[in-house]
Amino acid sequence: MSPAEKKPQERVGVYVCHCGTNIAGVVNVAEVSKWAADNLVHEGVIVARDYKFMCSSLGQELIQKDIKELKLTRVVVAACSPHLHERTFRNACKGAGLNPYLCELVSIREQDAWVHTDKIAATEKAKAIISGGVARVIHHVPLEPLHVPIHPATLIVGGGIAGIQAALEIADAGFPVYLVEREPSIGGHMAQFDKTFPTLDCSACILTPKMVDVGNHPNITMLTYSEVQKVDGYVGNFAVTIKKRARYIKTEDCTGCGICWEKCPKKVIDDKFEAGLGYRKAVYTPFPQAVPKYPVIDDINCTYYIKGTCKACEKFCPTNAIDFNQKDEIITVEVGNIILATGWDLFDARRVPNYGYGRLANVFSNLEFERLSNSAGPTGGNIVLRDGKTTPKSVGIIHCVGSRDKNYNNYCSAICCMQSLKFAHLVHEKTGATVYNFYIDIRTPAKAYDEFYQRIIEEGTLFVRGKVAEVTDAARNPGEEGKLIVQVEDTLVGKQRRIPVDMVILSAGLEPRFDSKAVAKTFGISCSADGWFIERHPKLDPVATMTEGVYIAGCVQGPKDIPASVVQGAAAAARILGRIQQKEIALEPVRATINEEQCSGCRICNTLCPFNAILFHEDKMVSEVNPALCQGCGTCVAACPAGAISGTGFSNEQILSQIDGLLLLNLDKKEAMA
Amino acid sequence: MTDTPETKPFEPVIIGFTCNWCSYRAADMAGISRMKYAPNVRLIRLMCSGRLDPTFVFKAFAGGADAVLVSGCHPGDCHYSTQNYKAMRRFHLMQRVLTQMGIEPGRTKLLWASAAEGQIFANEITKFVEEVRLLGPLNWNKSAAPVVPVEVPAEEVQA
Amino acid sequence: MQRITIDPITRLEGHGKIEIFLNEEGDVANTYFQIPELRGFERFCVGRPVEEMPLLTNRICGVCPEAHHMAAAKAVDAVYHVDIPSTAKKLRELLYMAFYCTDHTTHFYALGGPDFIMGPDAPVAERNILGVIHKVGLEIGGKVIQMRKYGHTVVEIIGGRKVHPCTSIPGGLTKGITEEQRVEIEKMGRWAVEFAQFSLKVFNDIVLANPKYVDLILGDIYTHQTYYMGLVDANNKVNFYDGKVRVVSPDGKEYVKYEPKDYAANIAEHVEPWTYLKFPYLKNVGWKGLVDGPDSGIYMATPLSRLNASDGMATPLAQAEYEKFYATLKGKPVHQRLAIHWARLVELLYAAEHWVELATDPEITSPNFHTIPTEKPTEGVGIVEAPRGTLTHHYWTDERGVVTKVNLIVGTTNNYAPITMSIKKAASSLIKKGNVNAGLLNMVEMAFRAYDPCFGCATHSLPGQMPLEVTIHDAEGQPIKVLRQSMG
Amino acid sequence: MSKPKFAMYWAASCGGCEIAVLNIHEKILDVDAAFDVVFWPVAMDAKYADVEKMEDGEITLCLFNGGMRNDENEHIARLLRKKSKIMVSFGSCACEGCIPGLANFSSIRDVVDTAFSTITTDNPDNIRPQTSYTMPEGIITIPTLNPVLKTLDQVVDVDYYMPGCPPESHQIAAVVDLVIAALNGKAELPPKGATIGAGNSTVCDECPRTRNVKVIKEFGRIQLMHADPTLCLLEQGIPCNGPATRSGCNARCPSAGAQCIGCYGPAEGVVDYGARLISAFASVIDSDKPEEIDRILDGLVDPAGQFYRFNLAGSLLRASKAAQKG
Repeated sequence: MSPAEKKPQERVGVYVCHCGTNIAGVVNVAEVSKWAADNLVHEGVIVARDYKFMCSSLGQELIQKDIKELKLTRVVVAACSPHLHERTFRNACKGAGLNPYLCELVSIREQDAWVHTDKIAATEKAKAIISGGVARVIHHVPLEPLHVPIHPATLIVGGGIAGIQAALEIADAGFPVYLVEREPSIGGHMAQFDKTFPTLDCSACILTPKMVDVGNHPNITMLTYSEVQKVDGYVGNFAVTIKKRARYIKTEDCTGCGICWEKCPKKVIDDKFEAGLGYRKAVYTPFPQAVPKYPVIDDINCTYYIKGTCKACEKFCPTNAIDFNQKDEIITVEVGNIILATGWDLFDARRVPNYGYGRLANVFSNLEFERLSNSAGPTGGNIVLRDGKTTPKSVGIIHCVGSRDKNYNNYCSAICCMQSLKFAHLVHEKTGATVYNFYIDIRTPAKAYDEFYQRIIEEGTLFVRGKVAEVTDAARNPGEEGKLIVQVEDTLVGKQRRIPVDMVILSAGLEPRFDSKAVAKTFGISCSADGWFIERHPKLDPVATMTEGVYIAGCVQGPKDIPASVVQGAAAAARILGRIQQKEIALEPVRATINEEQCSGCRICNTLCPFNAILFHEDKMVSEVNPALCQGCGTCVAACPAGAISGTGFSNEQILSQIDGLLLLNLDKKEAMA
Repeated sequence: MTDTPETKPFEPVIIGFTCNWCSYRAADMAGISRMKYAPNVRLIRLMCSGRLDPTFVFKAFAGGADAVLVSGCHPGDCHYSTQNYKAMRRFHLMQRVLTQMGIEPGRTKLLWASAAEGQIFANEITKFVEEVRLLGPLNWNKSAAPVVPVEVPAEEVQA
Repeated sequence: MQRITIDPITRLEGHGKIEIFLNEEGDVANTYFQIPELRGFERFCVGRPVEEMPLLTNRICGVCPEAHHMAAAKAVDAVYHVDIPSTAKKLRELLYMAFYCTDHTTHFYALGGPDFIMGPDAPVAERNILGVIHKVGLEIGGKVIQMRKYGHTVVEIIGGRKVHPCTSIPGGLTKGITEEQRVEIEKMGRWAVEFAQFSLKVFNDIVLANPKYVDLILGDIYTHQTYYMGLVDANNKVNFYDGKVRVVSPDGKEYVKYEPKDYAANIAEHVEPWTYLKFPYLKNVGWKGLVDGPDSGIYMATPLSRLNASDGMATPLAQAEYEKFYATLKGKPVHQRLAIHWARLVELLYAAEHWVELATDPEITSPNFHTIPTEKPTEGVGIVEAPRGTLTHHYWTDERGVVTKVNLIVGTTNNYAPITMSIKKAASSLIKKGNVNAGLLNMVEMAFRAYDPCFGCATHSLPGQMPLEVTIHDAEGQPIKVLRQSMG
Repeated sequence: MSKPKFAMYWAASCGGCEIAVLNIHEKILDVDAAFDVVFWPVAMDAKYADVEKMEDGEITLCLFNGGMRNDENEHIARLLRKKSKIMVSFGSCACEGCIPGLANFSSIRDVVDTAFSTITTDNPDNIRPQTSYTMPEGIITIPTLNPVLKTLDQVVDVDYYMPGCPPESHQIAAVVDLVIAALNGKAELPPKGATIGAGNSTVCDECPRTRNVKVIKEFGRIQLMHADPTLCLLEQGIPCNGPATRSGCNARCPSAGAQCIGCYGPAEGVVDYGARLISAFASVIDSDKPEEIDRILDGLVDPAGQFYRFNLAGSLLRASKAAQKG
């Protein structure tokens, strides 16, 4: 009961490219174009030419001349891959007044001439490929790109260095930014660090000014202690729902004087900023330079919320800025673009039991060490053992903890080598202890990095090449008593070694945020199997995603150091600024559409769209595709049991006809009809 | 259905469906690196393996193709997040139906190939062509096979 | 040798074809009645989930899909070894009674009726439903349409659809009925009883009151001494939906009574190379060719057979008619084929009475209409009485309940042999010395139509017109004479 | 002046279509009033000779039901096509092969062999029907079966399609009204090749059951559960063909608690009915793991039968030239 085959009378031109000898060397192009002219007449082919370089301006003019003089309504170019020159030939057609989408580029180079040696077979295949292209192009329809306006505001999620950089770039350019941060203060991991490699300048010193700029910037609305709950809309027109958690502080009145946390009787172990090494109060700011300056009351630990009494902070607050009745607040903001800079979580070294972290007191994580060595940290910058006083005489630093390890994460965390070298230096500098670096490979691939490595070697740090098998306190001889013994195979000398040290620092790797998959879903983007967000193109488009208007920057895209994160923050900002300047954006018109009359509302398609582009209207009992959200993958088109969904650019007619063409069934329709 | 005389060897005709982001680019990669493979496959570009409608495969077989290749991004790496999983589910069901229709499972192949895997793409095609060559032309007489073998044991006569 | 081709007679699966050969004397040498169609359900039901059989086998016949639906439903219950709730059984039977009323009505008024009401020698143009209506008055036409409507309405309420019901599944039904529906069904049932009585009165007044017709019925042309088959309940009363298959010999004695599952031990099907249809016969009597008598395994399965094979009807009014039937036709069994028409009306009354019984059963609206099967599916036989004869479905499945083998012995098929005999007998007794006239056609047609044939369970012709064309060929096979009856 | 001529014929079918036409009850009188019924085996004398004598196109409206099982079916189809102005492919058998089309899963030889080797068949010499057989009195013949059952439009050109097994009587009545109106210039006939007497959407459109998004974790068998009478059957795992089956029947089966088996065929413009269901069902299977997908699919014991129950003869694969050769 197939519908009567449509027999259009289009005027088709076929253009076969020699590509110098790239194609002509294997495919008999002259024969192919003659064949097309002779055998595809009934399909509407009125001219077929071959030319040395179709993509050259002369080649393009050849096509344009025919379009004008022969009144061509369709063009098929047989040359290289569409990924190379589709745009070229589409523009050529456009130039001659033919809708660019009425041009089909079929590949007889990458898919034929370059991969086959048998010239006859290759020539025959070229004919089939062109026949397919002709059969298909007849069913092409003129398409116009979709234009949507761009809202000038931008949402940036994550107030780490990448997010901060992006926010400042956009704000400085004069456009509004909403910066959402889950923690009470922006700053991210960088704020926890002591020194930064390879320059060893103080992390806080370079970060704080930027944080202050953000805090004071007229174009930036900071939404700290907040989380994005829902994202509706599409590129240019997102509506973002944000939950502002109650701080219990009237920010308009608070001066950030600090009396409240001075007076607060409740001490809480600070396992976030101080990595569990220090304490904070129940009312607190994460760190002195926090932006915004005003604190939050941690209602889990606050005595008032537990016992119903205390209110010390309220009593002593000079400006009555405490408000115990504050409630969470839900706000919605309109933005045109979104940058995700949600960063990373530290690999939990407890997962590697044989390294003893959490079991052996003097095994530290890299973040713990950053705090230890930070002059603003719990020990005032003194590198001491867990007891808080003893200075280690020997320290072992283990690289690649949880990274480059098929039991945990296969990838390299990128920063650990340089970080470990930095640790080695800091230990030396502050304690003069002997330092061992246990590494698999040392990777120093950036400006001034390897010089830093050489410097550390000169400082006398000892390097042992080999994956550490175990860290234990089980002494085998008196020399090992009271020490941590690092059991390792030194692959350079090829023997097992047991190295006793006082302190072990684990360079734990970087991991995607625990909730990265959920976040990806909220924003309709995809994450790789291990949880890092997927960029549009790994090389050529590292900050955009497959979802128009959603960008990624910093470690959310994969492990990287501070400079790289800053670069991505700036890059994402630049991309968005370009968009905002244009005021509107043209989207590829490859889209799915649902014929409402034919849709029965069976709801098969509803769950299939990863971009949430399909919505169901309960009232009319039909589904609808939002063209701006649709990415044109065509999955719903293929799935619709009623055949009610059609996909422009890759319609059933186009593909089914191309199949006929490739099988040369279109040469004689009467024959082909079953 | 191509009836090939005994004289020249049977050259299967295979229709291949590729996804715009991975396997089609893998084919480009194979070309750019001048890898050689059998000329029996004719490719169709879809935006995503998720666009693959079983109708396309049936159309190809009905039109005389001896085999059909379906290819897309590796599971987990779909350019559109998860659509290649839908392609996988369809492929599994489709193959069951084709078998009942009398078309050997060996005539359809599901191939995951990333944009970088030109070599894999080329090798798999050559391999597939040889496998199909062994199966021979699609033979409908032979393939009109019963879904469940009809056995008539004598003892069943007493109901 | 002369040859007479009756082609086409009315369409029976493609269309049936009668070949009559005359010898040199111009008398009938032999006749062949061919069935040219085969659809192959036994083959393509293999591989299907067994629960689909009531839906697939429906499509064997669009005139009596209800019969196939029921036989299949009972077979799939058996395959799963499941006892269905009594409500489900009663609902199925209720649907079936309504169907019987529709079907018997259609046949009597549109097909068989005209022969008597108008008379076998009435002009062809009048010998159809319209003629009947003119003769007995317009309101009867309305009643016939009303009866068909009511029947189909009940089929739709319980079976989900007017044609090809869809609600029977292994273990019962997919739905029950509401009290409102029950009330409506009962109302229609009571009307049906009156209609059935009215129909018997019509038969009484027009046929039995007319000696000419009675002679015709009792005449030898239409008589065969065969075995008779029918489904009976525990008391040997006629039952359409359930019970055992009982066969009586030409002398009226019980020859055998068997459980549905034992059908294969009792029935066999003879094959002839010149037709696509098989000839069922009593296995243990044997196939002796197309001849009647106690030594020939040929049996008949029709309304008359069911009456012959039973000891009476299960409802009072019908029982009375049953007794009158045998009293009038002097003894039991009745061998005269034309009596099938009368028997059909007795059954019509029974179906209508039972319809009311079931519609007023307290259980009928219970929500307990399905039992989930728990046993492993294996094999099962389902037998019901289709209006045109005993209908047998037999399925084998694998452990998933997927059909691996199917055997079907379809209603009318039972009567292939007797019909063939009747045709031959009618032809032989009417064609003498090569003298063929239009009367022959009516007579052959009547012999034929009495069975209400629905070959390969296709459908039968309406109304009253059996299209016949007879070409007489000479020895060289050149047509020398064409006789034809048409609506003119 | 003479009335327009009406014909109705059945090829390989069950007669349900005729019954459906009779079930338009009093409307049948309109047909009788508006048309001169010249050929309708179920209702009157049917002689091919009469039809052969007619002028080409003399029959105004021909409702043709039944599939092309043998050469005689095809012969009559061609004859009626020639003689008819409007040829309607009437009912599932003519449109897409219907249940008898399932025979196309096997070779015709297989079909005949099975029929003549059942356990009750007494066939010691393993006889098969002969299309031409010599009896002592002379040669008698029967038609030759086709290798595959074909749909009407695989044999002759068809003007309209009217789906359904059988078409619903209320739809038939509507079409009768339309044609009569058109003949009196009071209405427009749809374009050639159109499907008439049915909706443009699918059964779900008319189904009273409540629907949510589809996620299939398990396929079930209707007899092995007490299905919720108000919830979408497919969501309960019962393979219901409603989503892909053309609307127009008022969702009779789902309304009666049974799954849609697809007798109204594919929706407008669909090339292959089964492919639609394969794609739809598979797409919403709730797993990304090949082994688990296979386990879930094992719940569909007869996929091809499920998806091509009525449509096999009309399907891309079994309608292909290649298949019909075999």
